[in-house]
Amino acid sequence: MARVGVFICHCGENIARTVDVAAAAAAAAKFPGVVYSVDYKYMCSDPGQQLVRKAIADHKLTGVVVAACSPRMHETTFRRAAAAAGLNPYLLEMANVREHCAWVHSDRAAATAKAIDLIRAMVEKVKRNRALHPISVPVEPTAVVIGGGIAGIQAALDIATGGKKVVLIEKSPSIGGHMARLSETFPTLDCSQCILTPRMVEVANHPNITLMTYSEVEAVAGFVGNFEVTVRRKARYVDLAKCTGCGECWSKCPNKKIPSEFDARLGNRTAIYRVSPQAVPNQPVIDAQRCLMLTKGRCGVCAKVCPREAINFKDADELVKVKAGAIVLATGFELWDHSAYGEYGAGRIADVIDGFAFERLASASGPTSGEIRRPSDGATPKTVVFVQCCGSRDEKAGRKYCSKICCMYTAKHAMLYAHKVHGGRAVVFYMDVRAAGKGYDEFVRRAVEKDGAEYIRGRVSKIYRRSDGKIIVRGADTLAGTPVTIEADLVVLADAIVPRTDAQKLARMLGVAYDADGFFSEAHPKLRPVETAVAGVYLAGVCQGPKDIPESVAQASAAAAKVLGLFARPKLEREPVIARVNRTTCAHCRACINACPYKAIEDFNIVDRSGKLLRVVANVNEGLCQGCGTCVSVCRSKSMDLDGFTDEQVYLQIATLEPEESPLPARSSP
Amino acid sequence: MEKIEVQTEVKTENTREAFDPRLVAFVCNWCTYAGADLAGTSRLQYAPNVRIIKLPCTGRIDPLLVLKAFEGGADAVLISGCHPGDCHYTSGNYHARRRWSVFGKLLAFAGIGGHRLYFSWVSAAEGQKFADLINSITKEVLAAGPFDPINPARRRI
Amino acid sequence: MAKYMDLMPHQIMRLVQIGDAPAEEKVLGCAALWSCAGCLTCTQRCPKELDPAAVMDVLRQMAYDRKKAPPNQKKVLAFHQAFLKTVESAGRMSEFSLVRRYKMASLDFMSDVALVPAMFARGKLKFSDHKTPGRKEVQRIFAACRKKGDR
Amino acid sequence: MKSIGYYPGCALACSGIELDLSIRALSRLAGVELREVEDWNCCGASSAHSTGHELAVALPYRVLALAEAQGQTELLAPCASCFSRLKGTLVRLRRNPEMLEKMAGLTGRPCRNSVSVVNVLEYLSRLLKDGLADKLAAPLKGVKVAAYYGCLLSRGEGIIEGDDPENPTGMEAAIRAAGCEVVPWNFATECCGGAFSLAKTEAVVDLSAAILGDAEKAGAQMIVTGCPMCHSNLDMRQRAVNAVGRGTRPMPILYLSELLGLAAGIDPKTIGLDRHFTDAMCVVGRSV
Repeated sequence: MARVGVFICHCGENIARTVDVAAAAAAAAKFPGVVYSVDYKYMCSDPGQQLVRKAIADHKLTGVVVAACSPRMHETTFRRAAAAAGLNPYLLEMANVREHCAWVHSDRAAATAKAIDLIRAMVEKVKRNRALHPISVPVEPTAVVIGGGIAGIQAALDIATGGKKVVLIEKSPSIGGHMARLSETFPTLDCSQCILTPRMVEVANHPNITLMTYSEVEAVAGFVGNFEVTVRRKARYVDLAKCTGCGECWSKCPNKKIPSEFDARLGNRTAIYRVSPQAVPNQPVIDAQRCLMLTKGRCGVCAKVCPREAINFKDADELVKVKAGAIVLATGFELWDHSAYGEYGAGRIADVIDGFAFERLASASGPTSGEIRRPSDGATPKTVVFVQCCGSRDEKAGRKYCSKICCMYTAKHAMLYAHKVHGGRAVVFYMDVRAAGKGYDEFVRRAVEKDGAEYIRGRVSKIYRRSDGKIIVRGADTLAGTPVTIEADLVVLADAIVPRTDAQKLARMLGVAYDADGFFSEAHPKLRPVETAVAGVYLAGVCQGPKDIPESVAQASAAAAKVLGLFARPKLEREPVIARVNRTTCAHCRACINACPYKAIEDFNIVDRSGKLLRVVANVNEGLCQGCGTCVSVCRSKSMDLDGFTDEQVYLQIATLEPEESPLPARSSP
Repeated sequence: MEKIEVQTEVKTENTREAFDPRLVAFVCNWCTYAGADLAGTSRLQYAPNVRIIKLPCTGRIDPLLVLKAFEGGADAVLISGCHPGDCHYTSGNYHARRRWSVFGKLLAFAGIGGHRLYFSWVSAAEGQKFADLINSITKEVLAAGPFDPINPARRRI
Repeated sequence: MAKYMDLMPHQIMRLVQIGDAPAEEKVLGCAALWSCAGCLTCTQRCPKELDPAAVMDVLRQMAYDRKKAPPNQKKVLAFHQAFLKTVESAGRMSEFSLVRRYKMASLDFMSDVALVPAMFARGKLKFSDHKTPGRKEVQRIFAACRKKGDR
Repeated sequence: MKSIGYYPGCALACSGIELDLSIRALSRLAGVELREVEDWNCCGASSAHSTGHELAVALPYRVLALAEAQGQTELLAPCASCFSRLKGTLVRLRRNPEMLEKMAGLTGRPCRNSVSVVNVLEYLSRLLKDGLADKLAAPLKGVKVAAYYGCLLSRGEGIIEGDDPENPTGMEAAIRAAGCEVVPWNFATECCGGAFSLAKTEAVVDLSAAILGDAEKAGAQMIVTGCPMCHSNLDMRQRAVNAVGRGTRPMPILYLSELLGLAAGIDPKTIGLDRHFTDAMCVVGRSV
């Protein structure tokens, strides 16, 4: 038989002013199963908690209802008090008579009646509460960081320096990401590679970091503390253990005219190549689609010249399984392809380029050694037009958001151009200049005032190439209210930042949510900006939304701190609110398996002693289940229930709506 | 037959005078429960006719719970959770939305339509919206009369 | 056609947003409304997915009803009136009547006269009106629309 | 396709007669009967929608209602302006059933809005697909063509479907089928000034000059269009373009249907090639 104690708090005057707490306590005392009922001025105070603890012991309570504030406020407090008195903490419930009653009503009689109702409902619920125990999960203290750009590098270094193991997975043959392609960085104009390459080398040399380049995540299983990540190590055809990166092979490779992705296709590379001279690891990779040996079966020059016999044409993809306790997503971004803008030449005009191409033109290590020369004929452009918001803030193009960094890098481009081409004319078309950040607006003003960039507020309506090679840019000057036409030699489009095309695939693998634009969703936009709704998966950098370098680095360090916090204890404890299957009635219709947002429900084979399969039923993985209860309502055979919120508990709460003292009158028969 | 109809009508009239509508709100723990808390901390006043039943997620709200609520004496049922895209559990509210768009029609077909079943999104920041919602539903239910008017004794306080 | 406009399409949209009496005066009295060829480029390019071309149509109709078109646009007005007059009387447009009416209204007698014999020679201009049997019905439609406009 | 409803529109009777002639000739060749809407009226063109909202809907509505009453399901409107008005009305009425009702009252002709409207590019592409392509016996080998769409065959939400409004390609297959080469150029969707030919001649001359100039620079030997307004502006106004000192060499302006007619070996005079202001007979090596 249940022995429930009811504790009603005055909360000073907060509750007692509107609710007649003494009357409520008296009413509660009469509820079936209630053996103790009391009201007190401050139930959360030490003496108040003492009152609860003592009553549990004295009256051998099997359930407790505290009628006070919101459980979001003090449920933990009172559950701890119950546990101290030897009662399972999950046998305590709170009736919210402050936020949901005393504070929102003024009629004392009505509020008191409602408070009594709320207490009655909780008493009925608590009678059916079961003792629950927090779920304890062991933690594998290794982090997987996906993406080796500046965000991934920062996260990996911070975690590794914190003393935990890191596996850094990068899709391309080298880490460094987009930042390695930049010439200078705003607003200080320091050289991007100069600040980045030491970090890249540090990653390669760090004893706690295992670097997996030219590798992609194939599958993710498991849950917080116990992920298993399957990584596809793509065939590199170069044995990293033997290769010294001496360069014999790529200097002799006969296939020299392959557009370099790193140089935004403005320069060339060979079929066996390093991404860049600063690549980490500094060994080459063979492009299997372009290599004559791998495509046509003849050549093999690289193998012949290699002094270390590091070339292996028989290399094949390899699947590697990595065990990890936490995952940091740092997959970054790519630029939107402006060829969808027919009015800007549909990507067919060679001298209409994107921001990265301009970075490579301006970079001392780029294809023009830092001289600004236009792609079509190598001439030095006398007039350059920069177009901001190309694909960003354009509902027509499907993107409402601001890409955030374009205003800054366009100002930087205009500035670099002015420094490199004296007497050149830089024209910037903009919708708004958004330069919020330390030293940012000053930087843009410098581009205008010191380096003479012409800023025109308005959109560009058409870009085309005239037969004499001039690029004609027509647009509006909305401040002057006139159409403008600029005869340019080079046009740089600030293409929108978009998530990696395969990012959504990765998100679905992990169960991480993403927004309408494809950026990964954080658990809370204000208070949990680096966590995802999936426990143990964290976000760093632009994969979560457009960011500049310092913001990406800050978020990466924050993610690393979260990972280190998670790894600080060998075991995890979780709320025991999870779903439970009744295996005798489960018909294995798989509705719950399909509905579960966490992939926490799996098939379970019931076998007899000889191992013969008797039946398949659903099974809830306690580590994965987050306790949403969606499976409970989709279950056709009512075989699923949610601990802490069982059907029975809710039915009993509902049943209290009908006060027992007003029995239904017999219905007159017609 | 005629006699019974007349009787029913008279009783309905009577109950309407003493009618104190009972509204059951099934809310999720993360958005609407917190929104109701915010209404409290902001001291927004609303009709005392609502009884909130907290569940982790709107995805947990089984149609049977709603039927039980009507059976148990509710004159209207409100289901409210996180806005689309904001679900704490990623997609529970989408399950709920799909469920109610179908179940609502079924209920209406069974005669429990109109001012009986409500579905809304109230975020943790929308205390005012919660208070307004409860007030407007209470008003509508008051106008619509008690659920199951054949059984007038049901709601006499 | 933007370069022939006294107000740019975006300025017209802004004035519509403002919507007070001076803005209305300015918008309905501008020449730009009568320089819009209805090419739909503005609607196609608008990053906010608005439909400035439709807004221009409505404004032009308002300006027409309230007789706000500026004097320097009378040729455009004369053209539209000549066009509609021709259609109203015959049910269909025919170039000769249209040009005749247009020239009477616009007092622009001399331009393009040289083209007339060449057009006849090529069968691109006919003296006879292009009368359709249902022109009475078309006239009724014109009358009905006119009546609604008056209201 | 055995037959299709036909709405020639006013321009095709006079100033755009080549379009009418060539469409009829090609249809004959392809064995498609053009069933002209009886008692059709003018669609109102830009004059109606510049001056009165209801008139702009009522005139095309009557045409749609007539076509429907005459048992037609598909209506070919070769004139780009007529097409834009008819299809625009159709789309608007589909979105606004109240308007449909109102129009029925105003015109005294009820209509279910069941007729679909086809433009000249769609029609010719279908003819080609349905076997006309095999009948193009006299292809114009290697002639360089600039495909000019203008406004009303490239833009219009819900009106032009299935092509990129900024970078349309709907004409290209047909031009290639005729044996010609499509040159890339910049002004395929620029406006020529449309109906302002009379009232703002200087603007039309200015815009036409830019279009003609870019086509010439791109190496085009002719411009192919589908719109009678574009055609008359570019064809008839070349003399005026010359007069303001922006002339090009004479640029034949052909309707797409004329080009296909020539490729099919139809006599140039049958399709009206001799009626152009700027000599087009030179395309087939004959003088006017």
